[in-house]
Amino acid sequence: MADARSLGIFERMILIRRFEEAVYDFHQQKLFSGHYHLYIGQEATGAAVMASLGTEDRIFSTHRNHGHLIARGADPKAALAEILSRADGTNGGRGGTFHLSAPDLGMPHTSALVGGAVPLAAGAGFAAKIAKSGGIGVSMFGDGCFEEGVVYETLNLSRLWKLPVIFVCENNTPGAVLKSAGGNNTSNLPEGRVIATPRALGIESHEVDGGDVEAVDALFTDCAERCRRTGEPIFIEALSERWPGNFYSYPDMVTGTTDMSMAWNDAGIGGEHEAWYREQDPVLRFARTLIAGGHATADDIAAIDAKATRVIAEARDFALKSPTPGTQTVQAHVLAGRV
Amino acid sequence: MADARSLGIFERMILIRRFEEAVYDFHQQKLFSGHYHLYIGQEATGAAVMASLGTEDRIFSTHRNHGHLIARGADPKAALAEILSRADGTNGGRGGTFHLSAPDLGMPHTSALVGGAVPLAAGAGFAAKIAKSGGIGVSMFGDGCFEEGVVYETLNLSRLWKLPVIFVCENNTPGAVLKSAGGNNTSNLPEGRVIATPRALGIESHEVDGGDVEAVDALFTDCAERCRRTGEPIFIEALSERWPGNFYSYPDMVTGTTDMSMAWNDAGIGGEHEAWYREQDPVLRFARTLIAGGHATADDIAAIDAKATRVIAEARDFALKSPTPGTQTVQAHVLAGRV
Amino acid sequence: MRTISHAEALAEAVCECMAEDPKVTLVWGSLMGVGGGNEHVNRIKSEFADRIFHPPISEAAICAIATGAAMDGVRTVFPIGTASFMFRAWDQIVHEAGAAHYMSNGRVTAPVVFHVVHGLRGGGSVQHSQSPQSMLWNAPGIEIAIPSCPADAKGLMRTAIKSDNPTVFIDHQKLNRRTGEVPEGPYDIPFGVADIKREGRDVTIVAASLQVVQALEAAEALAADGIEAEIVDLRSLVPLDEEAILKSVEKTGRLVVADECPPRCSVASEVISVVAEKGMDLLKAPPKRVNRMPVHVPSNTDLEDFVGPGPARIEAAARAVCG
Amino acid sequence: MRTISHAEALAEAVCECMAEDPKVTLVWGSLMGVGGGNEHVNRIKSEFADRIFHPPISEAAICAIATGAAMDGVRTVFPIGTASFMFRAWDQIVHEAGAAHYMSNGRVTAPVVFHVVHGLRGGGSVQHSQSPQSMLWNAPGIEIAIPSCPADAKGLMRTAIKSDNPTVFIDHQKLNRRTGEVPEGPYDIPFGVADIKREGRDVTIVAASLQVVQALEAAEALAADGIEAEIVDLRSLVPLDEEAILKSVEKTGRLVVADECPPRCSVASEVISVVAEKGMDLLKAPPKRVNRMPVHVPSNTDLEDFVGPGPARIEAAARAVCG
Ligand SMILES: Cc1ncc(C[n+]2csc(CCOP(=O)(O)OP(=O)(O)O)c2C)c(N)n1
Ligand SMILES: Cc1ncc(C[n+]2csc(CCOP(=O)(O)OP(=O)(O)O)c2C)c(N)n1
Ligand SMILES: [Mg+2]
Ligand SMILES: [Mg+2]
Repeated sequence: MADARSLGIFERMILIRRFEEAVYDFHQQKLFSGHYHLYIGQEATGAAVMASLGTEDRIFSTHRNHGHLIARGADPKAALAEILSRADGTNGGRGGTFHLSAPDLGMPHTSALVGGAVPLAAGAGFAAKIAKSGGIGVSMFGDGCFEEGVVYETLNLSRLWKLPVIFVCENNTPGAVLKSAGGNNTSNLPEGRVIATPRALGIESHEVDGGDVEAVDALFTDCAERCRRTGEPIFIEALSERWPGNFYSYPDMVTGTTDMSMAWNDAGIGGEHEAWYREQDPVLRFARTLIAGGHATADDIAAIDAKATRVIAEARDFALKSPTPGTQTVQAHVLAGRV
Repeated sequence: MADARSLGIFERMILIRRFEEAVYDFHQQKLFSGHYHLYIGQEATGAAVMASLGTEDRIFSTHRNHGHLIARGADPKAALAEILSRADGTNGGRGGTFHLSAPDLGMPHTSALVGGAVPLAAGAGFAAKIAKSGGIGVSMFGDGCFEEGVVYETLNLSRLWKLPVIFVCENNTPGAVLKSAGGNNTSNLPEGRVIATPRALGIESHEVDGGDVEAVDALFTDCAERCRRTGEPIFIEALSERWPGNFYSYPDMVTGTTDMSMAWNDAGIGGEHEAWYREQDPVLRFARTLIAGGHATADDIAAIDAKATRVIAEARDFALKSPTPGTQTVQAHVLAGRV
Repeated sequence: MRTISHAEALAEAVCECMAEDPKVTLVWGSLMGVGGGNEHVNRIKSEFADRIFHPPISEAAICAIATGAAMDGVRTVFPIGTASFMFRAWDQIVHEAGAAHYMSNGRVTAPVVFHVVHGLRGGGSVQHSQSPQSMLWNAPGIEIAIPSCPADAKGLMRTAIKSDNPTVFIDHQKLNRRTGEVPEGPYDIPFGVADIKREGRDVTIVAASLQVVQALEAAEALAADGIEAEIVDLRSLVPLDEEAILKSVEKTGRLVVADECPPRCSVASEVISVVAEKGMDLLKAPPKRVNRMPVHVPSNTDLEDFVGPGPARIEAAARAVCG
Repeated sequence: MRTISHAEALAEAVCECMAEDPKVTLVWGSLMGVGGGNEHVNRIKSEFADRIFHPPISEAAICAIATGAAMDGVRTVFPIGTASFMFRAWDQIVHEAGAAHYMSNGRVTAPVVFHVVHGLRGGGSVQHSQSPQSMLWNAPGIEIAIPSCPADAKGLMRTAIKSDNPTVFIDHQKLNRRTGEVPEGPYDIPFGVADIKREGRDVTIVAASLQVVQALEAAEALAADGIEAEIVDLRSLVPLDEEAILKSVEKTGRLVVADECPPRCSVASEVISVVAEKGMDLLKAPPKRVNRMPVHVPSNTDLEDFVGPGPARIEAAARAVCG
């Protein structure tokens, strides 16, 4: 893995982490209401997947979409403004945390309904097939989607119609990695693995440690190339250790604001979440890998983090300054071309 | 297999065949309109399955329900009257061919929507579990149901909640038996077998030649006993040769009115559908088995057929004489206990 | 002018649009019941084979896949078949297709056409006789076309395919084989423009789909007694031509709405409340709705005819508001 | 009288019914947002553990399984959660649960309760703010309960569970934590009986759910200017208490309907057309509906408040029909 590529991925990962810390802070300050979901703990998967995607590709995300947008290169300013549903937000303040999107970056629509975006991504593959654009559709979704029938239908259809789409199931079930040994690895599939269903439908299927950047990048690069070439769907189950702060509707920053120095100085590491800091946090984990592999020094990492922190600080100011959308336009865009 | 049991099953099979021939004739005479579906070619499965079910069990069927009702012991008079949507029909003339039901026989509701009845049958298992009735739910459904997500959801739920239900998928895809060797055995599942999906969900799954009465009876007897004992769901794929007259919306009696004597006198057998008469027609096939096994003589078979033919003739008269339901009651029973 | 069937007119519209625009695709179940033999069906099958997809029985996924493709400018026509089947995809149609444009603040469009066959078809029974138009009309972001004759069917289908919005195109089983004069060559009929199918001074009958045909029949009987009914064919519900409705009621002072949905929150409820809110003073008598009775549709065709709106009930309602 | 929250009243009703009838089961997502701590929730969890089922994210199958079980007399309460999710089960609710009794000619019943939380919740955005009541009301065979206060919530939930019909019980996110006086001990409130939440001579405001609370607020402001509004809380849509509506309109001669559904084919459309058909002569002025605007619900809460009905818009409409 070339330095530039791996450092690029790492930059996105730390940017996602700092972004999500800002989102959490905004919610604590009651700057936006309702439940919301953070991507902390899954940064390696999103950042590595996006590294192999081009402008002609389309990505569809879920209620846990923030990290996917940042990984794809969306402007944290507009993204954070959308978290606050402000006028300068990615959706003009109409979508909020559930629906961040970036049509200009090939992320046209984000569904907050479980399994809602999976067939839409297959549709992007359908469009690429018709337009012969060379692009592929990518669905980033959670393990819970395997409880929704429409996802099963979509897997079957993508195989039947030969749609160029890659289904990336981010399995963050508590203990997913351990359970992948064979037990129940999603809360509501009593037996087998979510991967058993796409396999049963004859879809090329892989599993990977979603916390291992290099593993995800290597697998996805290969899959993306094959998907473009053959036009056939591929399924990937990315198993990630669930971030201890990921609770059902409201996250809790139990692991605190990330201290990057833990990557090279473990003196302060301990307590209830020691395993998280030492082995599981994908950002710290990749930082250690980069240092160990001689791709970066502790100072390089610190500098990248400082830059990300600065970018997010600017984005916070931007979002907070952005006005609330005017009521006079609230009826616009219900139907295209009609007022 | 005891004589009484096998002869009982055969009686139901020939009764179904004569019933369906009458339905076809009624439609040819334009006595009822709209598309409809016959059970011809699948009699062995329905008749053998019902042989192991008791009063506490519940069976839910589909648009292809006629045979299931007759196999369960419904009165051909009321069933044929319902085909004509007459007042004395099983549903008082409100359901017609799509919705024949027999609540008094544990067949409360028949859905004509693909996959509609599969979760309802699981619900009967749910009720049996709550009421500790010792009964089980049985879903008789077609292979096309594996294209509907709700069926996948139901399989998962039945396993998750441990519901005593047996899913009997009657796979009548053209060439299903041949294709079961490994190829595509349902028109719209590109790979693998429908059985692969329940297996992926960890459900005990079996396949059987749906045209072989003894095989279906042996398997289902065993499964029903185990389902009652363990309360766990079981899946059975019954592969049957598709009757040549089974076309999408309107059947065609291409094989003519069944001539039972073909079971013991093959002199007249030939032509385009020779394979149907010699090997595939489950009624002729079981008649030959009974004779070969010494369970019945040709005369016994002829006598059973004569009786069935007489019963259906009476049912035809009954149905034709039954009045059309009065319009004054058409608004009744939209809501229970309200007029 | 040549005379062709409603279904043929639709096949012609779809064929023309596929020829005009290489991004128009068709999910091929049966094209609104047009058999082979039809030249347009044959042309679609031969010339556009690579843009036809055979559907498994997966309404939800197909509607959403077509929607996702639409976001990338691929316009898919998906004949779902019987309107009832559409309820399997209700979430995908209402929450994804219907919401994409608004949620993106106008940057994304979802030009997809869902074609369904609604209504009392003669033995469709409880689960194959659904009229989904009123439920759909309650959902923002979806255009609804609902023709009553072959000429309108063609022009509206062309508009539906070219529209940048998701459109639900609602046909009636009993219209499919009806024939009518259809102009040669391509033409579009804009949404939101009602058509006065019959002029009259005494009573306004607002209808759509098969109910227009039934209203015309009722109008003949009424005319025999000197009651001249004016028939407003809505042709599209979204957008709605409120002006045409109010203008006619202004002229006649009396209103009947014929609609195959059950009464509660129906198309008839909506039309009547529009008039009550915006034109109550125009009414010389209380308006009347003629809906399918508030029951499921029984399989018995005598009962089916009895519970449906229909010439006799429409006529009786018109007499009542005039008397 | 004791004061408890709307959610607690519901938990109490469910707990009582589970204690009274061993065939009442609960599919346990989160019980209408009642946390642990609550005595009834704890009792349900401990005493009736074998009748609680944890739901996977499979709305369609669960609704149908509960319906199938209901046909055998097992009464399941399934809190689906946000009303939007119900669209995943639209076919199963409308075509199976709602049709079973009619299709069987009255021999089969499907006593099941689907509980949903509708409406503008404060940041629910486009896909989590659905109000499905008008779409549901168009479907025959389903009872619809829609309370506005804790006392009604309890009595209506008990009736829903005991009803032999499928019932959709519609709550509002913003009602869940509101408190109110609730009588001790079990009591049922029959469906089809509206409640006059405020008497008044000048204008009738028909509402349900949170809109009753908003109407009461509007009424205070109106009273300050001597306009006395009468507030008719429908409490159930199926069956509908038409008599109460007409009686009030007869008294006031003026009508406003407040409803969180988008306008087209909404609850407001239905109420207005009932009055237009059966009581037009009672109206001294054209009626007015106050609906959620015909848009999706934006996540920005200022915009959300703006598009919703609400005290200000209800008040303005009342002044308009009175002025
Ligand atoms: C159709 C539907 N049902 C229920 C919900 C409520 N819901 C929101 S997130 C969620 C869990 C999703 O789990 P998973 O797909 O694994 O994603 P994760 O949150 O774990 O990343 C549920 C049930 C929903 N949004 N949509
Ligand atoms: C939800 C739904 N979609 C489509 C249909 C139309 N339809 C009726 S029968 C049928 C084929 C069903 O195939 P299968 O389940 O294998 O049953 P078979 O007719 O072969 O016995 C279809 C698509 C329907 N009834 N319901
Ligand atoms: Mg998950
Ligand atoms: Mg089949």
